[in-house]
Amino acid sequence: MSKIIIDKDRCKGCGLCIEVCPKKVLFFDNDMVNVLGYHPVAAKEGCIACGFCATVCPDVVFTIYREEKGGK
Amino acid sequence: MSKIIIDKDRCKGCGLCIEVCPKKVLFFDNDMVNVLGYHPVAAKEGCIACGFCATVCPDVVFTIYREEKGGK
Amino acid sequence: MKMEIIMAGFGGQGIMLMGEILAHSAMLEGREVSWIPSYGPEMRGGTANCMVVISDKRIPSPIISSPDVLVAMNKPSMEKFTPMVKSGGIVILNKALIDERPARDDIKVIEVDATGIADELGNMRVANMVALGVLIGETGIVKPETVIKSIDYFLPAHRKNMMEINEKALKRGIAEVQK
Amino acid sequence: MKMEIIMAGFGGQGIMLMGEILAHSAMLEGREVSWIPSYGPEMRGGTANCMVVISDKRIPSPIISSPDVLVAMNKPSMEKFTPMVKSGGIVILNKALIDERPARDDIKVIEVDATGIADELGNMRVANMVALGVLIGETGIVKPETVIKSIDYFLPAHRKNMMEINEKALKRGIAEVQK
Amino acid sequence: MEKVLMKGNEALAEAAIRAGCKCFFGYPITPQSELPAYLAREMPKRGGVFLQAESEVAAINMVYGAAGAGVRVMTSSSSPGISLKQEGISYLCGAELPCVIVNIMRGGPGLGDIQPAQSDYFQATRGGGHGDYRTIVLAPSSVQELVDLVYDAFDLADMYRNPVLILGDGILGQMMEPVVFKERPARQLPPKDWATTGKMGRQKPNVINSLYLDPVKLEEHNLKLFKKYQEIEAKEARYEILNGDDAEYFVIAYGICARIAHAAVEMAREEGIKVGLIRPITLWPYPKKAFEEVLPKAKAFLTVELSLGQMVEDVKLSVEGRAPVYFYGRTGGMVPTAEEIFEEIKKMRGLS
Amino acid sequence: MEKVLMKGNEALAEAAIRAGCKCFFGYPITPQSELPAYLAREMPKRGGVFLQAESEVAAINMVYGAAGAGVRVMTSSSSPGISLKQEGISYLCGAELPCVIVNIMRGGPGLGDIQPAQSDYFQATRGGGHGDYRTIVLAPSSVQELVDLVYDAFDLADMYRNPVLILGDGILGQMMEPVVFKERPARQLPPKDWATTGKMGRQKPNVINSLYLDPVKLEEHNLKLFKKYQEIEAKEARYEILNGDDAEYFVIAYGICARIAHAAVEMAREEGIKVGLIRPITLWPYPKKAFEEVLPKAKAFLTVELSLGQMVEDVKLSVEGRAPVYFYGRTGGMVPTAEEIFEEIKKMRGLS
Amino acid sequence: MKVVFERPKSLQATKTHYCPGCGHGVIHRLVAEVMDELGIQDKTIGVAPVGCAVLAYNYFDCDMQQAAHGRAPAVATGIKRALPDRVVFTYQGDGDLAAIGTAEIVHAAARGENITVIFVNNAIYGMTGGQMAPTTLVGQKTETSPYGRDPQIAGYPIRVCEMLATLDGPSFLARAELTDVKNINKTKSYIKKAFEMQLSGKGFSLVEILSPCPTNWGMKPKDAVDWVKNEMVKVFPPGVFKEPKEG
Amino acid sequence: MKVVFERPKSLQATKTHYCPGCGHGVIHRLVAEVMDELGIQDKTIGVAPVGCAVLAYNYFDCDMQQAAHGRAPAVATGIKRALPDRVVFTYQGDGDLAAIGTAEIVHAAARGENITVIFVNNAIYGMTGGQMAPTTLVGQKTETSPYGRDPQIAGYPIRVCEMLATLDGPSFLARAELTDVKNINKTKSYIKKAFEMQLSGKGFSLVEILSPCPTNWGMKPKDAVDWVKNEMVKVFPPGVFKEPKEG
Ligand SMILES: Cc1ncc(C[n+]2csc(CCOP(=O)(O)OP(=O)(O)O)c2C)c(N)n1
Ligand SMILES: Cc1ncc(C[n+]2csc(CCOP(=O)(O)OP(=O)(O)O)c2C)c(N)n1
Ligand code: SF4
Ligand code: SF4
Ligand code: SF4
Ligand code: SF4
Ligand code: SF4
Ligand code: SF4
Ligand SMILES: [Mg+2]
Ligand SMILES: [Mg+2]
Repeated sequence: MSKIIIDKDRCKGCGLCIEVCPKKVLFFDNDMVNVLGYHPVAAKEGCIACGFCATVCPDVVFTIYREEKGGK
Repeated sequence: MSKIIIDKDRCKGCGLCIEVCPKKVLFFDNDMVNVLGYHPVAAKEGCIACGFCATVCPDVVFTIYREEKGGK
Repeated sequence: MKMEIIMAGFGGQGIMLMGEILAHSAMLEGREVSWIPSYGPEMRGGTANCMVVISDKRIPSPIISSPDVLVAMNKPSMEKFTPMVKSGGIVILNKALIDERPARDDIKVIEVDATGIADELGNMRVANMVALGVLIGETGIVKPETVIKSIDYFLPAHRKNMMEINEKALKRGIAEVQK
Repeated sequence: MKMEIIMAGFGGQGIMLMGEILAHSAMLEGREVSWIPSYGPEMRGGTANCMVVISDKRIPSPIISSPDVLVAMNKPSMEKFTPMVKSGGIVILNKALIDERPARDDIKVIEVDATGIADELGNMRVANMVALGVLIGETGIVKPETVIKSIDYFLPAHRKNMMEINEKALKRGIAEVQK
Repeated sequence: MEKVLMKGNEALAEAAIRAGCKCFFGYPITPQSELPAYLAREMPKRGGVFLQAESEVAAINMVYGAAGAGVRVMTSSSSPGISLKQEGISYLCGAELPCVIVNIMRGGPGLGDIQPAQSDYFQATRGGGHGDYRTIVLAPSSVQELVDLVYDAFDLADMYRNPVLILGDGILGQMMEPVVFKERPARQLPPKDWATTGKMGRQKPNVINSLYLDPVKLEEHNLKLFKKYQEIEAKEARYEILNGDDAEYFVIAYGICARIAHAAVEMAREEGIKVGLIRPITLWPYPKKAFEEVLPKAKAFLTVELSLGQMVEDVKLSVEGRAPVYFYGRTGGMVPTAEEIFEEIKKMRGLS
Repeated sequence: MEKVLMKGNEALAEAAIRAGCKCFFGYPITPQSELPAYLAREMPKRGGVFLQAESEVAAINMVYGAAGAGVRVMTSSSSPGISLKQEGISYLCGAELPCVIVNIMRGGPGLGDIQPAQSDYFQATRGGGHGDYRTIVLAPSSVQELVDLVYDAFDLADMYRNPVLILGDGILGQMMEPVVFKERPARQLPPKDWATTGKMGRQKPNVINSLYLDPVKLEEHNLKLFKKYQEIEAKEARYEILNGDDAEYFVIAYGICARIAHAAVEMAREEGIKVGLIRPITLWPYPKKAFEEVLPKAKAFLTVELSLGQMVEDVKLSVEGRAPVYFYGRTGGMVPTAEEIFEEIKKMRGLS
Repeated sequence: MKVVFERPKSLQATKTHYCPGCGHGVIHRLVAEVMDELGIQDKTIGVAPVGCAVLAYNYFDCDMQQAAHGRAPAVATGIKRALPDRVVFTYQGDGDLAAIGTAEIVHAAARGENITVIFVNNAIYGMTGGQMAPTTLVGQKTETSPYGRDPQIAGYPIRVCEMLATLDGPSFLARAELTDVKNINKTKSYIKKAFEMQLSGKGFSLVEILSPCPTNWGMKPKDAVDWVKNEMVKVFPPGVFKEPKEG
Repeated sequence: MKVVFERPKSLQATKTHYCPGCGHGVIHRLVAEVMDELGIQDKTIGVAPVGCAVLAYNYFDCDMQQAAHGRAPAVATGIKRALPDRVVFTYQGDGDLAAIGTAEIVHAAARGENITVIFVNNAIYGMTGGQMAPTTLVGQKTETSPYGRDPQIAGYPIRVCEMLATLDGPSFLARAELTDVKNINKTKSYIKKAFEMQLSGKGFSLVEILSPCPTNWGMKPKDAVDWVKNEMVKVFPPGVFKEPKEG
């Protein structure tokens, strides 16, 4: 299980995260315009918490958690 | 036969020419002080017009001629 | 005759060009004109506005403190500039992006769905021409033919295909106030 | 009491140091002093001179237009500065390098073979101390003991072996005017 | 002649090309960017040189080289960049090289902002660089005047072998007004026989230089420059007076500020206040004569600047205590409204 | 206390170390070379930093960094080098950073020569850089005063968070006079809690900056600076008046020139001319008060400078037409004699 | 739950003014992450340039100085000499570092000044609206090379890492590309290495980062990233250009 | 009789102000000889630096400009752009070129500016009385490194040829030593090559010459020459660093 939090008001709609997501769970929420005037990114189910989106995002929009299993 | 002309008033007495002369014909004329206040260089007999002195002299003190022999 | 106009909106709405076209048309009709841009303190994004003065005489100051006409293409612009409009002046609002009306009753407010009309014509970017149409339709400050000449003047060679839609947008704007 | 002294010669003759030592001695004896150097327009070579003022009171200007005393260590210096010397003033000449006498009769001219004496003592470079000896011998402006202290002050540690010859030169200079 | 609607920065660039400017060297800075961008497009097409230098320091020294080579040359920048050029400007003056330097001023000090300002007046008129020198400083207040003064700038530079500064601000640079590029009769200018173009058969080499190791020579050189400056002061001061006939109060302002002041003066006259406007066109030489003209009737002066008070010193030096001199300024990129100035005019009347 | 005979440049360097200067950044130039050479020898021994920068531009920006880090820091140069520092000085003022800048002036403009001059007065007092700013300018006229003012310079800089300029010339830098390094009671100075030293547990980061993109903010900042400048003007102007009691004529001169003028004044008094001397010690703030003191009796003023007339403007701005102001100057490294100035004093008396 | 990603503590929560898809945002985050990981936030002083990153002083949560255009290395030198036990870094664009600031960066490097330089190479002057930079590629169109950079007139791009690698002062010089996850991670590892050099007193370190400027290149963010990958790396090969010998 | 040696025509008869044994005198003569041999005296414009060679404008018999300290390459650029068919050279010292003028030389080189640079490296600031230069050797004592240049404080010498060789602009870069007859002749051949590059429009050329400064090194002229040969060449290896590929 993982959790991805999107700080929508920081998103500038560059779309880099959408490109990079291996699970293709990210998309533009065209129903919403954020304070910066962009359609921000939103996530469908299926995120594996790989962190790729956060790595490429220039605007620190994501916070990502993963359920810790077992010892590690 | 060769001819070497020394423009004594330009000489600053650095001695570089004396060092380099293969024939050791150059020396400081200690009897004379030139307009710049130095003992200028003078030449004894025996110059072979190799031009070394002129090459190393920083003050363009020398003019050197060589007798042209034959064709060349 | 002297008319002072402020045009304002988001960067990207073609505010500057709208002002340039108006100033240019007025110049073609023999008037003195001036146009100054102002970009907010932000380097990019944010609001953009320009000031156009049209006069029969030498224009002392190109800077406007009380405009005769305001064209507000979005809400922040309306809020910022409406209080400055001269009593008896005109405010043209882009209804599509402004959900309020200014709280003054000493001015004439014209609402027009510039963005909507432009969208309808096939390109949201010509909303500025719709608004300009309203302005000239309402004030008669320059002739439509002259404005069309000016649009042509400003359109770069590789954009001449945009001529028609711009002309249409302008005429729709004029029609809005003459209907 | 106020005495204005110009010292001049070739670069390399120790002109600056001579002036510094004099100024320093006078300071040690409780006087106000100033010393200013001047290097000709040439960056190197050429003439060098310095101006020393010694006074009982605050010194208004360290710049001298009419010296009481001139020490000229070579001919160009004599030619340049002699005309400036006050009437009744003193000119000390390094006879070894100056083959003329100044054409003024309102000043006292002291000729001394400073370079020759220095050479005799074993180092031409102490000609400056010979000349300084003449100056203090003639004017009594500072005591010889003080000058010796000052020489010591200025000699860097690795040159202390030069102390003796400098002292000798100074004394020979004093003797020259007291003989 | 055709009227075109142009931005100040672009009109300036076009005028420079028409005035025969062959080389432009500059370094990017806001708010003058339209000027180099225009020249980057036009110069290659019209046989001129546009070169973006690695810095303002390099740019001004490229100007030195090209000016020394005898061609008409220009550079432009904005406040911080102009500060960096000060050594170069001092050299240009010392070596008597003609060139045109544009400063589209912005708010300072330091990085400040990119909004219009007039706070480089001291730097421009007093010499921000070292030594006794002067640059001619022109202060247009409309796009048309900008264009006209560009021609004059190149001519004055060549006539006096001296750098000419055009002092504008962000508004002037970016505003659009109609302009006409008038053809101008060629001026009679001295030949550039001093330029280093290669000896090309000339007997003696030409040398461009500001070093005089002998202070006697350097003083002579300075006195020669000084004489030139006096001649410029006598001949080249320019100004415009509005309502000079009857005004008892005067606003003094230049550049864009003069435009706003003009509007304020009109407001004041509508209320019957006898106020006029002195608009210096040359900031150096400062048009002291304008003050002599109006002083017999003038009761007070109000200097208005986009600064905390710089030109006001020249006003005081011109008035010499013969009438009170007031000051009103906005700074850091803020621009006064005509209403604000009108209020100050009323205050001045109240006080005098 | 021990008296030592020292060159001005070296005494300045020693005084800086004693005043707690921790860092020196400079670039070689004549005639101030003894100053960095002294610090290159002494700083490493006494726990300070001596660093030769790659240029004057780099040096002034190193000063910015170190001043922002909260230490006492100094740089020195001579005229052309100071011109290159103008952008940096404007930044230092904008960011309100305390530091000491030494200018041992030489003849200009351009490369000029290496002889003494005072022709950077405008640059120093009017701001050679861009924007509305001021630097405090101190003008010592003896080696002892040089030393004493170095302590003051660092204190004033810290007190007002502003650069302080020490303006000297080749003579002052190279002349030797006896000096005493007096121990000074520690001044109460504001803590440097604004310095960027690393947050070290502090909540908010400290920021050194001169950028205010919003002109409203930049104007506020400028007005804050302006208030500070007004406070400095009110409190810190310094001068010396000689013969203030009875003089009817005044010579105004600073630095080395004041020394020569002093000699000339003594000559004139010997001939019974009632002449005095005003010696500004701060050039900015300019000691206008000195003029108010003497104006009731003063018949005329003579400004003497090693320039073609720069400080004379401040004299005129102080006198405001209430008495004639004359000028005598030598330039390009030439220095007037006391006799020359004496002649000018006689002329002044003749004219007034 | 384990945190996979969150805003580093050395980065302020403020929104940035950067354009959508601009590389500056990513680089800011990487630097802040490194500060966090090395635990140096409290003793670090950063130097902001003049360029799009001028407001970096609002974004990093450490003490900051804003330097004059191109002079960040000199400013950093002043700070580091005054406070040798603090960590000092500059953050500079290609106009700032490789044009007006050439002398300052070369000499900071030659001195082996113990500072870290983050060098953002986007082949353009971003802040002033897209003029040619010293790193602009041959043929690239900009505001001041409207017909494409012509080497006959405007010369060739400068390779900063290669140039500085000829000096003895630098301890670590590397070039990275901000193109994909792998390379972003590599960029971060270089940045970390660079700061570690400073912490161990080895002298000057610099990381050059090829970074997209979608706005002034007139490209979509994704296309800009591709342009870095396809065009810029040809002229500016990524890699390590200098590092201390082991042992 | 055949002339073996005489003063080149492009050199004025004026005596120079250089110290005894100073390398500047030799280098002046070599440049003048090359001007004569290439027949370009009449179309050449030289740029004098600020440094001991500042008065070069009195010595070369061609048109000359005196540039501000370090800015000779910018001045030369201005001249060359204004008059592209003339020959333009700068003559610069190591303080002038490698310290204050770093940006100007790097960018003239990067632009491939079609000028020739004569770079006199004497590891010291001659004119101002012997301060440390960017090329001062580690351990070398100068006025501003009185205890010997300490790399921990003052960094390492800059190798200009190596640094500029990383750029695409230069056509010819070489370093020579002014030590003996052979090397003086080689120096001249490099200078000639450099001017030929310019004449054939190949772009930027520079010859660095290791040159003695007996005065500020505090050595006899002969010892100074030996110091060049024994110490300087170790740090600054002579040779050609860049030349056009044949064909
Ligand atoms: C002295 C000076 N010159 C010029 C400028 C204008 N200027 C601001 S940012 C900049 C260049 C920005 O480009 P770069 O360094 O590449 O940073 P980027 O914006 O691309 O990140 C310039 C030239 C200035 N502020 N100061
Ligand atoms: C702007 C500026 N800074 C400093 C100086 C002082 N200065 C004159 S020559 C020189 C350096 C000379 O050294 P170099 O270039 O190596 O030439 P050299 O004398 O050794 O031949 C310096 C720093 C100056 N004239 N102008
Ligand atoms: S963490 Fe990975 S899987 Fe989840 S949204 Fe981001 S890129 Fe997609
Ligand atoms: S990368 Fe970040 S800013 Fe860009 S679209 Fe995704 S969440 Fe938004
Ligand atoms: S030409 Fe040769 S042989 Fe003759 S003096 Fe000179 S070095 Fe000696
Ligand atoms: S090399 Fe020249 S200057 Fe030196 S001693 Fe010989 S002749 Fe004289
Ligand atoms: S202009 Fe370019 S570098 Fe600047 S913020 Fe926008 S994308 Fe980034
Ligand atoms: S100081 Fe050195 S470089 Fe200068 S002239 Fe003398 S020997 Fe030559
Ligand atoms: Mg960039
Ligand atoms: Mg050198």
